[in-house]
This record gives sequence, structure tokens and C-alpha cells, in this order.
Amino acid sequence: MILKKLLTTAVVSSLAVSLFAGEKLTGAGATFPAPVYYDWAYSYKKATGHKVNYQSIGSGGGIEQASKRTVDFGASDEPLKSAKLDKEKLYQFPAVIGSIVLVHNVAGIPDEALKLSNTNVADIYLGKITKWNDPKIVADNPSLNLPNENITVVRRSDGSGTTYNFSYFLSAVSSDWKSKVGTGKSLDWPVGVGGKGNEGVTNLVKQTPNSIGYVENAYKISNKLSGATIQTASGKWVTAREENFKASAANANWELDKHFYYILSLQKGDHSYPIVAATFILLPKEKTETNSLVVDFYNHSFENGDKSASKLGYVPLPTETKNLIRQYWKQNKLTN
Amino acid sequence: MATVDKINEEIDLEVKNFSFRYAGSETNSLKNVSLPIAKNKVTALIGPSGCGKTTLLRSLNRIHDLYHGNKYFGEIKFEGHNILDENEDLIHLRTRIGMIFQKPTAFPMSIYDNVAYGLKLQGVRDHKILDGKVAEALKGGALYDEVKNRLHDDADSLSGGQQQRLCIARAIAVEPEILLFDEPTSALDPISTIAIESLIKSLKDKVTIVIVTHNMQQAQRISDYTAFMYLGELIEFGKTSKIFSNPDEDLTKQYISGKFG
Amino acid sequence: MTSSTKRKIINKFVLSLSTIFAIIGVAFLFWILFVLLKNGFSALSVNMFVEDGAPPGTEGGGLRHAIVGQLILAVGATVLGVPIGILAGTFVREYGKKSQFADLIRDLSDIMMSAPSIVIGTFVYALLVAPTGGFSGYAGITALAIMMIPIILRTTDDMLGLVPNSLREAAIALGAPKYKMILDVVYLGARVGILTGILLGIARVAGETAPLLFTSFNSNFFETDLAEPIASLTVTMFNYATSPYEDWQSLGWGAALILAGFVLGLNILGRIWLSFHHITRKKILKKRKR
Amino acid sequence: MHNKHSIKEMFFEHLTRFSAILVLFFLSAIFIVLIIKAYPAIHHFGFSFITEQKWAPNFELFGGLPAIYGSFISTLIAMLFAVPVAIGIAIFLSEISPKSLKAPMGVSIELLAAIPSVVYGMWGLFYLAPLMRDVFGGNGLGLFTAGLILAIMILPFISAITRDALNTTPKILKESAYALGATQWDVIKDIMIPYAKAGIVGSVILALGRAFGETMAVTFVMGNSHQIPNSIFAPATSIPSTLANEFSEVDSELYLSSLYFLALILFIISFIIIAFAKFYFLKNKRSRKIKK
Repeated sequence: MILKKLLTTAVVSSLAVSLFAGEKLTGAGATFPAPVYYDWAYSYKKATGHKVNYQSIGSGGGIEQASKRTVDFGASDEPLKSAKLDKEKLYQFPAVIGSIVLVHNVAGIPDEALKLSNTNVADIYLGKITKWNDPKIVADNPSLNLPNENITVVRRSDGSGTTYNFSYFLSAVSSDWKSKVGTGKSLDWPVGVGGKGNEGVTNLVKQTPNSIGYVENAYKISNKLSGATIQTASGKWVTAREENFKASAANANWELDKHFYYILSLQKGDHSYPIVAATFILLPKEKTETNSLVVDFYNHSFENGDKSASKLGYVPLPTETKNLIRQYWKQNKLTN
Repeated sequence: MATVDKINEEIDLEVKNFSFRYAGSETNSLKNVSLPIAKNKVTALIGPSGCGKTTLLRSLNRIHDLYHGNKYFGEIKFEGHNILDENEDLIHLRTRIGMIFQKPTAFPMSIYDNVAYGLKLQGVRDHKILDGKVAEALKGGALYDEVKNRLHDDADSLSGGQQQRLCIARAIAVEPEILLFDEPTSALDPISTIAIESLIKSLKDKVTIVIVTHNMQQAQRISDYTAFMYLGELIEFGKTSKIFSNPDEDLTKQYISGKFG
Repeated sequence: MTSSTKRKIINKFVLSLSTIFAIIGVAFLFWILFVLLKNGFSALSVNMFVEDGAPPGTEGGGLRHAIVGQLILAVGATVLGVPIGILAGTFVREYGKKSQFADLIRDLSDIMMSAPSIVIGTFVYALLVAPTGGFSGYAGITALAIMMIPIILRTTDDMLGLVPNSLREAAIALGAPKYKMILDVVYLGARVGILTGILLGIARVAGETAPLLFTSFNSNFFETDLAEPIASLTVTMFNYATSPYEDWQSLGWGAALILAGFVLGLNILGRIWLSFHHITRKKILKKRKR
Repeated sequence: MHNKHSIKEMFFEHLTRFSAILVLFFLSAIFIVLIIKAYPAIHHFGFSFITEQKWAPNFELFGGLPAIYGSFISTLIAMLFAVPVAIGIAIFLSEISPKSLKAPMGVSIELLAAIPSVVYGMWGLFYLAPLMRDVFGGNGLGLFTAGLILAIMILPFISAITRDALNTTPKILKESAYALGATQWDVIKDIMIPYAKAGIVGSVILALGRAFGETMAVTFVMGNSHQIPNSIFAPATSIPSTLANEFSEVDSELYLSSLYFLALILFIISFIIIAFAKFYFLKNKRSRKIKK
């Protein structure tokens, strides 16, 4: 039965091998923007017939594989500085803005109800706070019925830009974190279980009662997870909502000659969600042919993809930023 | 219909109207066999291949029970009770009725451990007792002198004839009352065969022996009584001298004169 | 208590324990099988075979790209690995015989057969992916072929060993040169066994994930160009199963069922084929005797 | 005519020889490539790599101990479960089971050995890990769960080979033990197991090698934590799962090299395990034959 199905598949497939030869691109890297890239690639294929095969393997992988030229483009949530870009002969531009949210799986506590101060977040990830009913958490949440259960800390097992931005934030809010763990895509984690990609972390949080994890907002939305309310740079409670992400993103100060290097973490403003990050595309300088295709894909997506990006939980780049990127493309002769 | 001579001996085992059917078979492989096994004598079972002599021998210690579905009918009396009884303690029975097989069956252990195996099964743990009994059994098996300096060698290192004597030593170590030999020399060379035969003759002071053989000279040489079987039936039983010189049945006569078989 | 009753009690106890162990072990194994069948069948649909991958939450995503990719990789590895394996096995049995070199090759291929497959993945990555500038179907095929060669080598070696020497002598006596004898007579005599070995070899490598992670990588699209990354059922399963999306997880189970069906199918096919030929061969022998 | 044949003959022989040499080539090439790629890490960390616990890629600090430890402990747990159960299954199949069950059960166990390991991993993540969480607390991911999955994965393999080995015990040998008054268990433990010992040990060692190098079945449930866990129920990592998780995502030479170092260690340990099993098997084949 199965064999028969397989055989028919083989026959059908060989007949279906498309006669029109669409262009093919392979990209790999950050898992943070993967849902929106999948979505854009799917629409792009429908509109143009070109295939953009994006594999979410982590930002570390994105930088490595782009530097090694094993892919046509890489993607990373950790922006690279000019020196590194020159060394690896890469171009860089942002593609979309996302936000890192803390999601939990504590029975009976709805979305946004749990308030976690920024230092408490750091202490949980340092292993200093191990129980949900720790007095430090209870102090901020007097009305919640927090269980006397161990917190299962979930984090990444792979090199991750999400981790980079999250640890950048933790280093800023906790000197303890800064000295003991630091900032990076892969860390020497004091506690926790590791999931591969944002996908893996989300899956583990979903599967494990009393767990907490950090993921891109899209993963929270599509999986209907409960998130925590955290603090702005000035200590005001702020929920993980689009308007608060936008408030943060509005502060961005992109510069062409820095290849858009900019970290959006902990922006000023009473509504600025503190862990917002742009995610970047890396292009090998010498691959002019594929670069123009990649640029075409992102240009097409900038024009047509804002809606789906918002729907998935991302913040589309503002029009002026997009124009700046187009200028960058032109300046570096990336377009046809 | 069979001719079963009355014998004037102490009877150790008595087979009475015994039939046997193998699992899955629709006919009996042994049909209504009756014969006595005399104490401290050698009884030989002879007959052409497939006549049931080995089947009969293997019934005497109920080794057939290892395979499901084999059926016994009739009686085999041993010290007044029927060993075919459902509640018979087979483990105990087999320590009293030992068996030697067609091929040497040295266990994958040392010479010493082979002989001590049955004793250890019976719970003998004392090394001094074991040492003594092993030596005694090896002497009884006419092997002691050949192996006394390498008791802890692997039993595999012995020749075929030595291994067969080792098996005999192993069997007599537990001091059985009866020993069953299933063509014990069929896999051996003539010299080893002679050694085994003289061993069997010397053993009968202590134990009762039943031997299956297809070698009529062997039966003549070592047995006191002979049973001739054919197609699952007992044709004739009597003193060996009589069976081989002046049998009552025509079939027996034809067989011992080599007309068939 | 006598030693005999004690032993009988121990006997009962240990045999019951072993039965219980067997039941527990088999229960676990059947639990896995049950889970696989239940989730796999509930995920199975026509779409799965005619549609390619889609973003999570999109209606109508399928596994066509992964099924075809898997077949391409399996066939590619077979085409590359089987001839080398058979020739090497032929050398070991027909030319090398009992030489030290032949024994060395035998030992090494046994070791290669059990080498951790992920190591082979890292090796091919260093050899083919990093220098040539890309994950590709070729790299995946190479990794699987490297795993396949020792399997085919040892099967060929064993199967040629079963061909009676009288056949070889008969061919030589007719004046055939050695290579002719091997090609025409020895291979013919061993073909059933070798073919079974090939089937089992394909089944073995088709279930591998680890060597593909860094070689053929993965693709969300239908891809037949071996120079590009290619999807496989195994890597797709890994990605889908570790994802948080229920539709992807479900597709992952579907992929698991298809893959297990494929692998088990090959195994069963091999067995039937072998037993069928075993029987016919026996029959032929009987006829000859008459 | 004769000449044509001898050219073809030579060509064919050399073709086969070349193919055989390819095996040697691949194995040595794997070794050499791993060593070359691992060299920067070997040079940088030396052998303290094996004893160093810290794995902090952001500080360019790499210690292999947690992964090596995780590989060993998960394999050990797997063997502790798998060996008695597998031997139990083999004894059941060869001695206890009614005839009607023997063939179907035997075949299905052999077929289960063919199920791809990634399926075991999926089952582990979705079914076994939640069960472990409910039974033992914690989050259900870690050495114990990984060991259990490995055990189940190698179970069919060990049982099938052990059953075959037990079945090679000559009937007559078993009968002669029964004839001495042995019970079924006496025969199994004193005759069959010693007789089949080499085969059993060989299969166990091969299974050990397989468990040690297994990637997919454990990566799902290991927890992927580069810490030496204080409990077997806590998350950990193993060499293969570290490679699967991190290999394609490294962004520094030393990081990649450290992963190759781990791969090299894994390869060497597997090599030793397999070579040992092979040696055992070979030794076995020469001895232990019943004399005819």
C-alpha cells in the first residue's frame, strides 16, 4: 500500500518536474526570522517561480556558511561590524525587525499576567531563582497564584542571534550576568535545557510544564504561548505587543557606511519594549549574480511582505529604512 | 506376538505395554513394547534404523519431555512406581538414570567442571568432596591417568574418545542406578571403541546398563540381554547368547544373519 | 529445602523473569510501532505525496520534495556505492583470498560499517562541502555511499564464498579466463544473495539522518539538481519534529511512517526474495536427485 | 585472442583491487581529515580538552568533558537496561516461547531493528520524555531518557544476535545436561550461555559501539546542556548530539576545530570498541566446535 503510493509519487513527480527553470537560491541562518522568510519565499515562488530555499540553522550558522560560501546568503540577528564584514568579504543589510519575548508554561497564568523584572529574568537564567514562587517573583505578582515548582529554564543549543540579543540585554541589566556569562551567540549556560533553534525552544516550552524560554514573537503568536511582561530601560512594565516593539524600532539609527550595524536593545521611551532586534542578511561580495537575485527577493518582499510580517508578529522596516537599503544596494551595485 | 523370555534376575526397570507417539505424528512410533531390564546387567537394544530403539531408550529417562507434544502410553516401572506418571520428578529421575549420547558432549567448561557439573547441580559445594568424587569418577571412566595433570584444561582439548569417556565419567559421578547409552561409539575410531566397551563391561557391577547399538558384534561382546526391535515393535527379547545363536523369531534370524538392516 | 526443589524454584523464577523482560521489551517496541502507525496514518493524505513543503500554518503543505529527495539520495548512493562495494568484495574473495591484505580490508570495512554516521557527515563536509562552496545532493550521496560500500563489500564477500568451488573449476576447465569465470559463473551463482545485500544496504542508509545534516542539508522545495541542497525525509523529520507547529509535527510523523514503511518494505522484500529462492533452490536440488 | 583476454583479465583484477583500496583510503582519509581539522584545537588545548568542563563559545573556551561524559553515561545506562532485557527476550524466543509465537515475534523484533533511529528519537521526545517527567519529575530530558531510548533502539539488535547464538547450541549438548538432572535454567546458564558467550559478548559490544555513536535517537531528548549534570535526570549532552546541534553553526575556526576534535575522539573510541568486538568474534570462530 505504502510502496504503491511511493511508486505513484515517483511517477507523478518525474512527470511534474517543472519545465520552466526558475532560479534557485539557498540561504541559511537565523531561526528568528525563519517564519517570515518561509512565508516570503513561498509567496515569491508563487509570484515569480524562483525558489528561495531558506534553512533556519541559527545565526552562527548563517555567518559561518555565508563566510564559507556554502550558501547564497546568510542571515544573522547579530549584526557584524565593518571589520568583520571586510574580513569575510560580506555585505549586510537588515530585513525585518523582531522582538524577543519570554514565554512560559505555568498552568493558570494567562498571557501578559506574569510580571518579571529584568533582574529577575537574569537571575532565573543564572540559576539564582529556581522556584516559581520565589519571593522575588511573588513581590511583583502579588495577585498571581504561583506554584511551588522548579523552573525549567529553556535556552538554545545552537549558535543563535536570538541568544546574542537576549544575552546583550541580560548583560545590560545584570552585572552578574555580564561578568559570569557575557554576551554571545553560544554561551556557557549556567542552567537549563537546550533546544535547537527558536523552533526547538518553543517546542520544549510547549512540552514542559513550568518552563520558561525566550523566543521571537512570531513563535509565541503562532503557538499561542503565554508571555511575560517585562521592563523598559527605565523600569516601566511593558507588554510584548506590536505598538511597544514599534516604539523601540522607531529609535533605530541606521547608517549606510556601518553596513546598518545597530543594536536595538533597551531603547529609551516609556513604551519601548527592551529586547527588539533587527535581523540581517549577509551577502558574499563576489557572488554578483546570486546577489542580484537575493536583492530582488528582498525587494519584492519589502514591497509585498509587510502584511504577512505583521501578521506573524514582526515589525516591518519603516519605508525610509527600506529606501536607505535600496540606496545601499545601488551603491554597492547589488541590483541589476 | 513378541517372544519375551522370562529371565531369572532382579528387575530394575520394567517396560509394560509401552507405546510412544511423537508430536504431530498420527501413528505410534513404539507399539505396545514390554520387556524387563535386569539389574546390574547390560541390555542391548538392536534393530535396523528407525526401529524405535533410540526412541525407547530416550523414554527411559523421559528426555522426550524436552519437546512439547510427545505422548507416552503404558507403563515404565522403576522401583515399583510408574515413571511415566505426570507428577514424576524428572530432575530427580534423570539423576538416577543417566545417559550417554551418540557424540561426545563435553560441556563448554574445563575437564574438572564437566565431571563436577552433576554434583554441583545436586548442591555439592565442598571442594574436598568434589575433588575426591571427580577423581573417582574419572578413574571409573578410565580417563584419570590421561588427564590428571590437566584437569583445568578446556574439555574441548580432549580427543573424541577421551571426551566420550569424560561424558561417562560425568554421568557416573552422580552415582546413577541406571545408565543409558545411545550408540556411544558410533562416532569413534576402533581403538576408542574398544576402550569404551571394556569400560561399559566394568561398570555393570555398579549400575544397570541399557545400550542402543547398530553394531551387532558390539551387542554380542558386551551385553547380557538383547532386545531386537523392528518397525516400532519388540520382536524378541532374551539372553544375548540365545538371541545370536538360536533366536525363536524368523525376523531376528534374518536380521542377525545380515539379510536386512 | 533440598537442592533440587531450590533449583526448581530458581528455575521457575528466572524463566518467569525472562518472560517478563521479554514482555516489557516487546511492549516498548510495539509501543513505538503503534505510535508510529497511529500518528503516521492520521497524518497521511494525498496532499502529502503531491505537494511540497509549505510554511507552518499554510494549508496543503506536503512531503513530495522530501520523498523525491530521499529517493534521489538513495538511488544516487546505490549507483555510486554498489559497484565499488561489489568489485571490492570480489577482490577480497576471488583475488585476495586469505592474504593479509584481504583480511585487513575485511576488518576495516567491518569497522567502517559501524563507524558513527555523524563522523562520516563531518568528513564529507570537510571534503566536499566546505571546499566546493555549497551543500549539495552530491555531498549527501557521497556520505551515504561511503556508508554503503562496506555493507555491500561484506555481503559480496560472504555470498561469493557460498558459491561452490566446483562451479569455478568447471568454468576454468572449459577454458574460461578468471575474469570471465567470475563475471559469468560466480556472479550468477551469488546473485540472489548479493541482490538481497543491496536491498538491505539501501534500507540501512535510507534511514540515516546524521550524515545528511551537513551534506545534502535540506530544502523546502522540490529539487532534482544534485548540485543544490536536497530535502530528505530524515532531515525533514528532524526539523519538523523539533518544530513547535502541530501541522509540521504531524507531517513529521507522516514522513516517519513513509520512511519506516520504505525501510521495512525493503527488508521484507529482501527476506521474501531470499526465502523464495531458498525454496526454489531446494526444489531444484530435489529434482536433480530424482 | 589470448592477449585480449589477459589485458581484460588484468584490467578486471586491478579494478577490483582499486575498489578494495578505496575502503582503506576512505578510512584513512577520515582519520587524516579529522586530525587535520582538529589540529588547531589539539594544538590550542592539548589533552586538557578531554578533562576541561567549560564550553563557552563566546569566550573561545572549549572543553570536551561534558560531551564525552554524557556519551559514556548514556551508553552505560542503555547497556544496563538493554543487556538483561535483550538476553531475556533471546531466552524467551529460544527456550520458553511456544512454537507458534517464535517465528512472528522473532521476525518482528528483527524488523524493529531496521526502523530508522530518528523515529526512536521522535517517539522519545513526544512520548517517553513526558512519561519520564511524570514519573521522575524534572523536565524529562537528560541522560536517563536518552539512555532508555538507546536501550530500546539496540534491544532488537542484541536480542536477535543472542537468540541466533543460543540457537547454535547443539541439541545433544542440551540433552546431555538434562540427562544429568539439570533444570531448564541450569541448561541455559551453564550450557547455552557459555556456549554462545562469544556471540553474545560480541553483539553486546557492537551494540555498545552503536549506542555510543548514535546521533538522532539521543539529540531529541538529551537536553543539550554542556554541563556535567549532578543527576542522571538532568539535561546533558553527548558527542554526536553536540555535533548535530552545533556543527553547521560555528563561526570561529577554533570552535569548528573543537567540534572536529570531538568527532575525532568519537571516531577513535568507536574504532576501539568495534575492533575489540571484532577481535572477540574472530577468537570465537576458531575455537568451540563440537567434535564430530
